[in-house]
Amino acid sequence: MISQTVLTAMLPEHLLLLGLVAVIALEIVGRGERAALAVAFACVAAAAVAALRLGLDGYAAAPFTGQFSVDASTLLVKAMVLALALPVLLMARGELPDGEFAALLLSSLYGVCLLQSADSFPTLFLGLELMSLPVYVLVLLAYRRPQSAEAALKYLVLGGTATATFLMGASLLYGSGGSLGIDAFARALATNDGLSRAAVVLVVLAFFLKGAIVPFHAWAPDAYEGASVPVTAYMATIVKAGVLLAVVRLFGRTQLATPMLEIFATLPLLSIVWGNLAAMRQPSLRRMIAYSSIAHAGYLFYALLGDAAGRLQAVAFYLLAYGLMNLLAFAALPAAADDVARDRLDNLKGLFHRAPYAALMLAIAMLSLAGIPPFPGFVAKFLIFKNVMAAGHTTYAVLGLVASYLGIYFYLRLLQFMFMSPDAPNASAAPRRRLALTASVACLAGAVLIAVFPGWVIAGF
Amino acid sequence: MLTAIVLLPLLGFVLNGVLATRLGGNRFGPRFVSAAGCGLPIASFLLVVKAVLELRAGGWAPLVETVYRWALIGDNSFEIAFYFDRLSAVMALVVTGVGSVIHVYSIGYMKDDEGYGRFFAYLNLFLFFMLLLVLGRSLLVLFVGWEGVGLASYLLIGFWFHDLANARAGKKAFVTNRIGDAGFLLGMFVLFQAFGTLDMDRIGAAFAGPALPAVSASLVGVLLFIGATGKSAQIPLHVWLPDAMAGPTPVSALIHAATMVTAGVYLVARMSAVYLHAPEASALIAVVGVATAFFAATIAVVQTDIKKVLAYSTISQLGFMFLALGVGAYGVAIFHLVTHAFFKACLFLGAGSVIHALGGEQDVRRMGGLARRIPLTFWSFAIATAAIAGIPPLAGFFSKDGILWYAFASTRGGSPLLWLVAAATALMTAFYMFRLLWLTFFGRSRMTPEVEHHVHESPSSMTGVLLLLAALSALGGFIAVPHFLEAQLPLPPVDEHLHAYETPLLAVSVALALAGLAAAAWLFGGPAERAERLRARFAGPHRWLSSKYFVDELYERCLDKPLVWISDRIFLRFGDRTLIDGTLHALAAIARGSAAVFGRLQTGSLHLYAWFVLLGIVGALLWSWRHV
Amino acid sequence: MDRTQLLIGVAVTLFSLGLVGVIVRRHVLVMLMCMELMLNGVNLSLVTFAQQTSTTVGAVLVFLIFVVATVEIALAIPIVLLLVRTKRTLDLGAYSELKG
Amino acid sequence: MSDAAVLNLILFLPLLGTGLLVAAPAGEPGFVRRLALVVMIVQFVLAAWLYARFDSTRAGLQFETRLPWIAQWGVYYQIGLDGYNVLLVMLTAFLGPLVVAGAFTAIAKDEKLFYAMVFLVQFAMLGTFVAQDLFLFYFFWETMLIPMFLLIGIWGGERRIYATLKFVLYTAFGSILMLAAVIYLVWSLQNTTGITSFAFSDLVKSRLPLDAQSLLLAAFALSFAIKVPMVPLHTWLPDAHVEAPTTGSVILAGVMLKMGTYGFMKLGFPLFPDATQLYTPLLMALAVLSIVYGACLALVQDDIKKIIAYSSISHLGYVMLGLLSLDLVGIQGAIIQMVSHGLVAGGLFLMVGMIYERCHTRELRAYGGLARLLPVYSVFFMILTLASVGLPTTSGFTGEFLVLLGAFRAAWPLHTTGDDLPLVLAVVAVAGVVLGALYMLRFALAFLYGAPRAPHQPFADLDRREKSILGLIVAAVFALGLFPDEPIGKTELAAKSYRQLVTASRLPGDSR
Repeated sequence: MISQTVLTAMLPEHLLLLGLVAVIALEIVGRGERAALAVAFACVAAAAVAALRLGLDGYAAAPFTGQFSVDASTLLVKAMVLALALPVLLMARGELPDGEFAALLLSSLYGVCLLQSADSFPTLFLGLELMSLPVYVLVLLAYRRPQSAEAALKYLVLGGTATATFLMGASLLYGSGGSLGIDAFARALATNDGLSRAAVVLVVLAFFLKGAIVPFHAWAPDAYEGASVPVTAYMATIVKAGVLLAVVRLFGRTQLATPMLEIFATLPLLSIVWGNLAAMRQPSLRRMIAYSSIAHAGYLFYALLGDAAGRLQAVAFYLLAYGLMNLLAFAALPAAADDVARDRLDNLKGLFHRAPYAALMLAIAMLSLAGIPPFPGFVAKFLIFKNVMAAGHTTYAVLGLVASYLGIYFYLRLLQFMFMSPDAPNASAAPRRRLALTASVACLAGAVLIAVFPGWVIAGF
Repeated sequence: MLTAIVLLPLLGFVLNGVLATRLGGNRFGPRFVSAAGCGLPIASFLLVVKAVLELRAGGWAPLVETVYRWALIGDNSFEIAFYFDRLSAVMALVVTGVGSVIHVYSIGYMKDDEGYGRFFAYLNLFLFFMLLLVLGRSLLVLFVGWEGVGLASYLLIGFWFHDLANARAGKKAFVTNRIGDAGFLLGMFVLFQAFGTLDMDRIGAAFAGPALPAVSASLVGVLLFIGATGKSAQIPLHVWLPDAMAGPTPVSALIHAATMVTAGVYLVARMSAVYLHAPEASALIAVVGVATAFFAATIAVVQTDIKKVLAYSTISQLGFMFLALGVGAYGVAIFHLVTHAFFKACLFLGAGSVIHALGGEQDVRRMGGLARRIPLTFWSFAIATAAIAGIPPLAGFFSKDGILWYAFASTRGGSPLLWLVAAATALMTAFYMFRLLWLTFFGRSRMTPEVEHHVHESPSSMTGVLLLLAALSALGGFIAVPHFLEAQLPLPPVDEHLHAYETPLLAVSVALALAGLAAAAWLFGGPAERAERLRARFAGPHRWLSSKYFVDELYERCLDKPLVWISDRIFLRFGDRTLIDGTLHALAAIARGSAAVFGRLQTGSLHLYAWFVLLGIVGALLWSWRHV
Repeated sequence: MDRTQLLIGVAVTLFSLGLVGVIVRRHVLVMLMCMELMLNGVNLSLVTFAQQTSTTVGAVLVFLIFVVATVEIALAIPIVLLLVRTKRTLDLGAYSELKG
Repeated sequence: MSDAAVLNLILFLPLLGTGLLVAAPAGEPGFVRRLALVVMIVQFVLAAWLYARFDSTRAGLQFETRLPWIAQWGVYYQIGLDGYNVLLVMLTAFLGPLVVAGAFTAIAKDEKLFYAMVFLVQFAMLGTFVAQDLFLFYFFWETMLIPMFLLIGIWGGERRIYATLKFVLYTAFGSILMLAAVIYLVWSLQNTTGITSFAFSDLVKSRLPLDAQSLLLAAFALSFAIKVPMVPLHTWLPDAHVEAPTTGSVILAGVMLKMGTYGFMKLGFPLFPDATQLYTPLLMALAVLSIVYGACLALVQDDIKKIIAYSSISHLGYVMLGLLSLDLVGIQGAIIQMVSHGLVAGGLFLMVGMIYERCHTRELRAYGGLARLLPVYSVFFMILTLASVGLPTTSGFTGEFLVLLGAFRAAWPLHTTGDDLPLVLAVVAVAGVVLGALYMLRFALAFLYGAPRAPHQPFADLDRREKSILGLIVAAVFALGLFPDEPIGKTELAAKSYRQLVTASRLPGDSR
């Protein structure tokens, strides 16, 4: 009954694949323009529902032993990630209606899903690349200005470096342990000969690079700014989610100890500070979000200091809150003359009087990202630092919190622009974009849900 | 009934305050105001009389009347209760009696003032608080009245507030009193933490009891006395009273002569049980009292504003009362309080009548020869003057003589030295009062013609009051207040071998009074240049006296200025702006700066980014190998 | 055993060379080659270990890497072409409009 | 409907109101105003009803609601009234309608948003008071910031951005450390007792070594002291007050500053008794410093709003002094003083707003002789001034007198045993009374007296709306001054439990 298991266990992946095929077919017959996004949306939704359904049933199986396995939590995580992809698709309607976008997004999502179930380094590697390679293209896709190409190149080169580093680490693990199973990593963490140390460090740093942790963050601002809004949203939320969840899976039940502990404490802390401060003087929303995402990557990696038990919970919940809020922000961002003008912060001045709804959405998103109650970002942050402190790293927790304080200002700055500044000179009432609106409403609904019943959501993971 | 006594004036305040001011849109005219404003005080005076009769019927056993519980905290209960015994009876009679007649006087005096209703509202408010003060059973109630009368006087001094000087005088009075009140509060606190109650009868009983309570009576005494110095304008807090003359004259008469300023005397007398165990505090009181009496008198000698002269004489007379308190002659002090209330009220109202007649003129150098023009005022004024100077058998003679005698002979700290200073003061008192009388009423007129021709006697509502008070100041001495109070405030023992001096001293004091009279008559009755020559001879001292020993200037320079300077320079400029906000702004600047640095590191060059990566990798590897 | 160590040494050297090359070379194409160089270093070490531990899984991974490497280049070249079309140069230094 | 339900209703009514506002038709300011006012009035009526039903003889929580919220962390939605918060809830509900009514003519732009923000602040403040679960408390505590940020930032004066950012960043810094402390506290409770709970009732069982207590107290105290504010953490207050719209100032002075003192009373001191004992001299010194410092600064201000702002610092210094005295009288005085200051300062700010609407300046120099121009206004102003000075028969006296009495009574025994500091501080605080009279009367003198002088004449005296607002406040002021027995009775047990909690040592070692 292997095939049966394969079908059920990989149902979400299959659905994505189906969508991919369908979209390409549509492209071939030249209907991509019209139907591609709809088909993609349907498939992703279906995949998400499937994953959720299976996850809630507590389904667990290993169709390819040692390579690929699913259980309730991985399925739920997949469901979450896929659900987060839906608003992106809605947003894209206005800007990237064509089939390429849908196709690339689907394959990238496939990679993300694969990452969640990877049991061996080859699978992990496949997942990573399946996730990243399409994104390089996506960055380029909205080729509205030369900067896109530059962004894509930077992303690609550094991404490639990350891949290489990751593989180098993997190969060293292979050498020291003789296996490429994912548990080899945990074992290497425990042993402390130079080789496995090097292996572990290289693998971890590769993830730092993908997750944009200082000092490996430099590509993020440029790439985010160069990409078009939906793509930025995708990178900031789902790609980041994929990376982080993979790391959590990689570490499994192992507790951090010296020297890894310090690496996982200092570099994320550094990127929290760096991101929060550098975001203060950014003229463009996407760039600001990029830096804020660097800071948030810091919080997320911080979560690994916590107890193994609570990690997935903390990271997943944080990603959910953070993703929803980022998507909300991008979805609510009103359209403008061109892609550059669109996210100039100056053009947001006095937005409340032009588009109160958009302004309020953005405000909520920003405050939540700042981690201020009553918005979900607060509970998420609370959960992470609670775990860190419970693991006994009081000092790190306090430092992290203080560093997070630095972030408040630049989020409030946006509110100040939108509510307290006179109207921007060349501001015009933006045309309503129904799908984007739907997307923002959906995100808001989700946010409210996890704000009111955080306990219920946390219990899920 | 006691409650009714207190509340009637309050009712008047509410009626007048709400209905007869712009607050209520001037619903009621002057007639209503006068009726309510005077009727209610008189009513409460009658009630007081009734209460006194009850008191006597009850064999002088104190009446206690609890109104309600203000607060109950833990096992400490703060109650609003009234207490009526001989002492408060005397005080209440004076307050309501003199108060009522002054209300009546005001009808004529304030007739055509736009703030007529407001004025009576304030007067009634004052009366309410004053009665609270004298009838209160616990120090708490007393303090409420104490602060309340301060408020009333603040409002009345600044009654004509369009002239900022008046309002400023009011503020000065309030703040100066507050300084005293701080001492008062501390005194209360000491007593409270010792006895757990503020009821004065209980505290008194505790001190009278066999076992002395474990609290320094002297400390309490001194602290309470600080409060008294504020209210009763004793050195060093006397500065507010002369300025308080900015208020309408009836106010000066009622509040700043007859009643409020004597609250300190009442307080000390009321707490006599404490002072009996506090010889040091008593000595202090005696010294401060006599010193105040003396210095105030010296100042009064050269003042030219008719009300200022009276103001300083008030301070001086209060000094006499405190002298009496200091040597343990509480009854005598109260006696002088009563007589002083009579003649000083009479003097002020007389002065008011003069000012009224002269259309607002207050400078005695532009008066004179008024005796014939306004005879009733003159006669009443003259009688009161004689009374305060201590000419027998007028009221002042008895009370002042009693004070002098106990200052000399009391075994509770009396001493010839005290007597000497007091006697000198008595002499000066006689002198400056008769000087005032002469300058105002005798000699040839120094008035400007236009003032001259509209001089007129005041309406009967005023003169009637004057005559009544004149009569009281003439005969008030025969009310044996000390004797009446002896049961409650026994007079201090006098050591035997001094008894011989009693009659000679009496003669001396009479002689002094007459000497003062003679001197004044000789100096101001005759040609003007006599006084001029004298002033020229003692130009230096005269400057000191006429500018009140520069005390105001001293306070200005040593208290006000430094306080403002510190607040502005140290606290505001340095503390707030430089130190605290400066630090914060610096931190903000650091954040902004580092943000700029990070921005500059993001050059956009892929090479640099790759450098970061290499750096990170190498660093991390080295770190991890350090622990191999 | 020293043969293995030698090979690993070579592999690590290749990798490091590649990394340093990415950093120092200004020419885009050369830089891309350096990336490939890093991957080749990885491949070498993988096959070495596979042969040493006599397991095949490493060799499998090598094939995956070949594929991915190709895709990367396949993506990189058009990007470079775009850049060259606008910038008319292959010098990386010119591609730094996104900054701050 | 059960009482607990009523309490929930009171709490969530503002949120409901916000919803109604969003639904309300645009471009009908009149309707929006009336809606806001009605909601607030209903809330007050309900609050008064609960207040009447509050049983002062019962210790502990009343009208309690307890529902699991984040079960796995032991976070509960737990609210209720007790002696600690009953008066403050009442105060908040009382000021609510007045604040709204006071804003009718002052606010011209974005009225919907404005009243929505007022509602949210009201919601957060009430929540902070009634919350009985630390997580919930912190939740509301922080929520308060945002609407306030917008209130000051959108409707404020010309330097409003600076002021509002200063306010938020100041406060947020305190809160972030408090958050750390909260997490640590709960976690250590879990370690020592095995209970995972945020409930106050459980947290006061925690036993911590002295150094841990000190650090946690420092974190909590920082956050609370910024809110109070205590010197030297006060510099946000003058700016915030000056730039805020009248409504903002009233909310700030009326209720929000009490958050700090309430926090100290409900959490800061009871949670860490030993550390509190240890640092009482320091805190007391700071309290007295605040009294004097605030008074002195109020003495040299030319901006009428700043005068009141600094006077608030001084008055809340008394509250802190009373709380730290640990004497029943002092504690009760502190509670009364909180309410009193809420009424008096709130009223004064409302009056400043009223004059500002007429003359458009806050420069003290621009005014004079208002007693002649605005007699009715001046009467109310005088009454509130005297209440602020602490004249007997006003609420200010009740608070100040009891606080000083308590502080002194607590200090005296120490003095006899050789520790003079508390006594000295108490005496200085008493002397502060003089300064209080000094600056307030200076203000009144320049403001009301002298030759009539004010820009934009002529203007009308108070209208009926303004009269009734101030009338209510003044009535409350006198009620609290003349008949404080009833409210004091309501808080008696709370004051006792507070004293008991703070005086009982809870180091890990010792028994009980």
